[in-house]
Amino acid sequence: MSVTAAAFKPFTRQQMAQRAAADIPEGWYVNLGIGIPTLVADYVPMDREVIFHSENGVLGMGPAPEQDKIEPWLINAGKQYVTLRTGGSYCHHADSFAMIRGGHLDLCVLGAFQVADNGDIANWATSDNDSAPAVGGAMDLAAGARRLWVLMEHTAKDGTPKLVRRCTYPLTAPGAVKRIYTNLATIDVTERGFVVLDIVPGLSLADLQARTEAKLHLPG
Amino acid sequence: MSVTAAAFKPFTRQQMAQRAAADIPEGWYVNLGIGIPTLVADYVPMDREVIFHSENGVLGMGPAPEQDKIEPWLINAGKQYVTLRTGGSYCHHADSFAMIRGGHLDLCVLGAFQVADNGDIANWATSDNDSAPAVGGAMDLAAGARRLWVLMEHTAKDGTPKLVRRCTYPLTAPGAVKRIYTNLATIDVTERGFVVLDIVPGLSLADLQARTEAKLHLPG
Amino acid sequence: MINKIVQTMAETMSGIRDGSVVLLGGFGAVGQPNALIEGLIEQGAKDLTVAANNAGVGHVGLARLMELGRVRKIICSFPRSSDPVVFETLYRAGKIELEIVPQGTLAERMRAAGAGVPAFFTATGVGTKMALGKESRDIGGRTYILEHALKGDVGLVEAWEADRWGNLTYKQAGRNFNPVVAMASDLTLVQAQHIRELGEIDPDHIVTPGIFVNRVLHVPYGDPAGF
Amino acid sequence: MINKIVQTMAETMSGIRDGSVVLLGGFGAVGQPNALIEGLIEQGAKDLTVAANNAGVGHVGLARLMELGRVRKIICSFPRSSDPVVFETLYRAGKIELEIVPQGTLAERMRAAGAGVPAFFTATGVGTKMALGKESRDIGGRTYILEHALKGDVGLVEAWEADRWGNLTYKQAGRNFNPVVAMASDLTLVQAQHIRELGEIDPDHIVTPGIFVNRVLHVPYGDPAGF
Repeated sequence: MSVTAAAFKPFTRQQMAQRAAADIPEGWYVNLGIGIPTLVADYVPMDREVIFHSENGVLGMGPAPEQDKIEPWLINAGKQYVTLRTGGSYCHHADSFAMIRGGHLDLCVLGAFQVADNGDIANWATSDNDSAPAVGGAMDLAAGARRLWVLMEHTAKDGTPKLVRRCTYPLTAPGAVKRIYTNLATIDVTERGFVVLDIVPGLSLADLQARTEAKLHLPG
Repeated sequence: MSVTAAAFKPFTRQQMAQRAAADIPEGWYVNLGIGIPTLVADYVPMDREVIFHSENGVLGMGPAPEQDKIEPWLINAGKQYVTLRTGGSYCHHADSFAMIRGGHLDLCVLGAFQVADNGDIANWATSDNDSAPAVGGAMDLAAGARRLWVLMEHTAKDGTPKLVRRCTYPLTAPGAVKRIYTNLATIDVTERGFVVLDIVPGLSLADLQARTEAKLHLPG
Repeated sequence: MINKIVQTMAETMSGIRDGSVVLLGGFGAVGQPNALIEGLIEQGAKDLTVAANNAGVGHVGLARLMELGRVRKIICSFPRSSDPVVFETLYRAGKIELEIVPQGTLAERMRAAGAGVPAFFTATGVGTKMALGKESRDIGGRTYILEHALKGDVGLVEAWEADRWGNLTYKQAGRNFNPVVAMASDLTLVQAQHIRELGEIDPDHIVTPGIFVNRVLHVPYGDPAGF
Repeated sequence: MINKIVQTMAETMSGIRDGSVVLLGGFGAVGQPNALIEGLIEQGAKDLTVAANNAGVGHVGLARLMELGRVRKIICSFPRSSDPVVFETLYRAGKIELEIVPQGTLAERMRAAGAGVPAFFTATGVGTKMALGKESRDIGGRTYILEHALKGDVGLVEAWEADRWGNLTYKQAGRNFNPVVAMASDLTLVQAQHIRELGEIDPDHIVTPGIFVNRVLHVPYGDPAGF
């Protein structure tokens, strides 16, 4: 890989989350996957009312509580203590997943191992031989939400591209991803394939392409 | 029909309801169909706790209210004002029918036009050409309750038998009825067919058979 | 700030198109969104398919909508109400289609639409006219038929309490079909007896969360008017 | 007088047979019927199939039941908990079967069992390994797979409040799988933090009505112990 190593500073996880948060309008119902996606909530100001959903029957989730205000019965799907915003509500698991599977969530943001330029996502197992892969609610979310965005590093730790022509890991859902926020770029998944919306300052499109297995397009 | 017209007095509707009520043990969850079956509740003493269910999301229904104590929001499936017993609860229609269809009711008591000795019941339409037959919850109840009892007159007004070899009216459910309480007898539906448990005093088995299309058996 | 509470009937009804599938909450006179049905009559959408437990009473509400020739098809479990004159007249004249659905199947088909289940098997109706033309299958030694989800373009709901996020509660038997209508409909319109401040309804007691609700109109009409 | 409240764990657990399918409520440490799981360990039934969201933590509760060799098969969405040592050891040694089910499909399969739906179509898992061996079908232009109801012989539930008819409420996120476990199980056993007089729980606020409950044991253990 002969990449022109231009001077650029990849987005931090916080910046990635901030970037995604900026694209979420008031009034959306949003589920944030475990890991980096969870950070997105920190960058939606409380006066822009976005209603966060957690698989375990919590709708209208607020930020983590202060240490002395923990509610022991109030956790999210990542099993962290959370709060409930004024206007929030509780329901049981089948009702909670009815919200997901019935197409009532405007958006789900997940992490991923791979995303293909046809929108396929692989985020639950890294091998067909994984002894006991843990899927949780990822397949429900990927298949059920009206929009699926992915928040992830642009490449794996060893530099292997994660934006691929075809996923080699077991799929979470086919053709589901609409947008990807990475530490290097924001990319839409369209009928033409990957379309680059913006790139981290200092990185050229060619540089980005070198770190991406599938072909990148420009808008228009 | 050469019937020995012995001296006998058919059970009144109240007596039929009382006879059925006597067979309902404490703790059963019971749905009573519109019409004569509704009377059954009047003969279950309040200290024998039987929990009556109504399709419109009322569990633990009590007797009709006194005129000055009507709750305008509390009706049963027959659209009569009812009360809620201490311990009763409300739910929505899908949850209410989950109780019925999921096999959680110990008993449903329905009226019928015809019952066949294989347990088939016809209680919603009297002709295949009925322009706009009204089925309501009858098919759900007949298919879903653990036991289906029928409470009806032994014959139609013109003397036509209602306990038949095969139903000629459109079915509500096949093979569902377990017991029939009529104004003349109590009859179990078994693998052998109709088995007579008791007959109104003064009427012989031969007399009862003459009013019944399908063959009647004695227990044992 | 999210505010699903609207101030006028015209705003509540805006955007309902001809040819819509409209789901109605209510059972008997209890929990019926009567004001919204009047609003729909006023609004003018036609060629409607209406799903409700009954097919209208007298010459008001749903019956009036049918009488005006605005309903192409009705899906219900019990077309015979205490006074079904409009429906029966139209039906005999071949001017309205009827789909009879067992009451529990009707509720479950709506719930399925809301939960992303396009079709499910049920024992209700097996061996009857309801099974005609439907796929049937033996599962675990019993026979079932396949029923399909019933999705609404528009859902009309009556609630007891509502807040600006669209969270709802219901009163007693007023709950009935309303929560499943709310979850099954793309555009869920609510008439609520009481408007509450956000947070006033206990989060453990909210029956329909606002995610299933689009617009709320305050209609404090009092008790149901009888049957 | 109906009284589903029992006084001893032995009475609560009586009649659970070897080979039973056991459904567990709870998500994380919240709403987990820990006392009942201990009771099941004590009771002795073996060759169990257990359905739960996770496959046990450390060496207590469900993990302990597995460690004792009493679990033939586990059905769950997320076998990897914070400390899944027992499950992973048994699984690698081929001593336990695993069926991975997406979390929403797991909840919906239980709800279906409770509602008399033996099988339903869903989009979750289409185009993935979860679809292998399952019937798939296009309905309305989208592909779905067929999933089957998951019925419990026994269901273990944790509730916040209970009364002698078995009516239940839950606290906050403690609701989770508990209501669907209750409705899906032939024998539903409940541990409740608080026992209320009949009528003390508002009829509009009862989440699981007693029709889905067989026995209630008072276990006022306080707050969940963390994860």
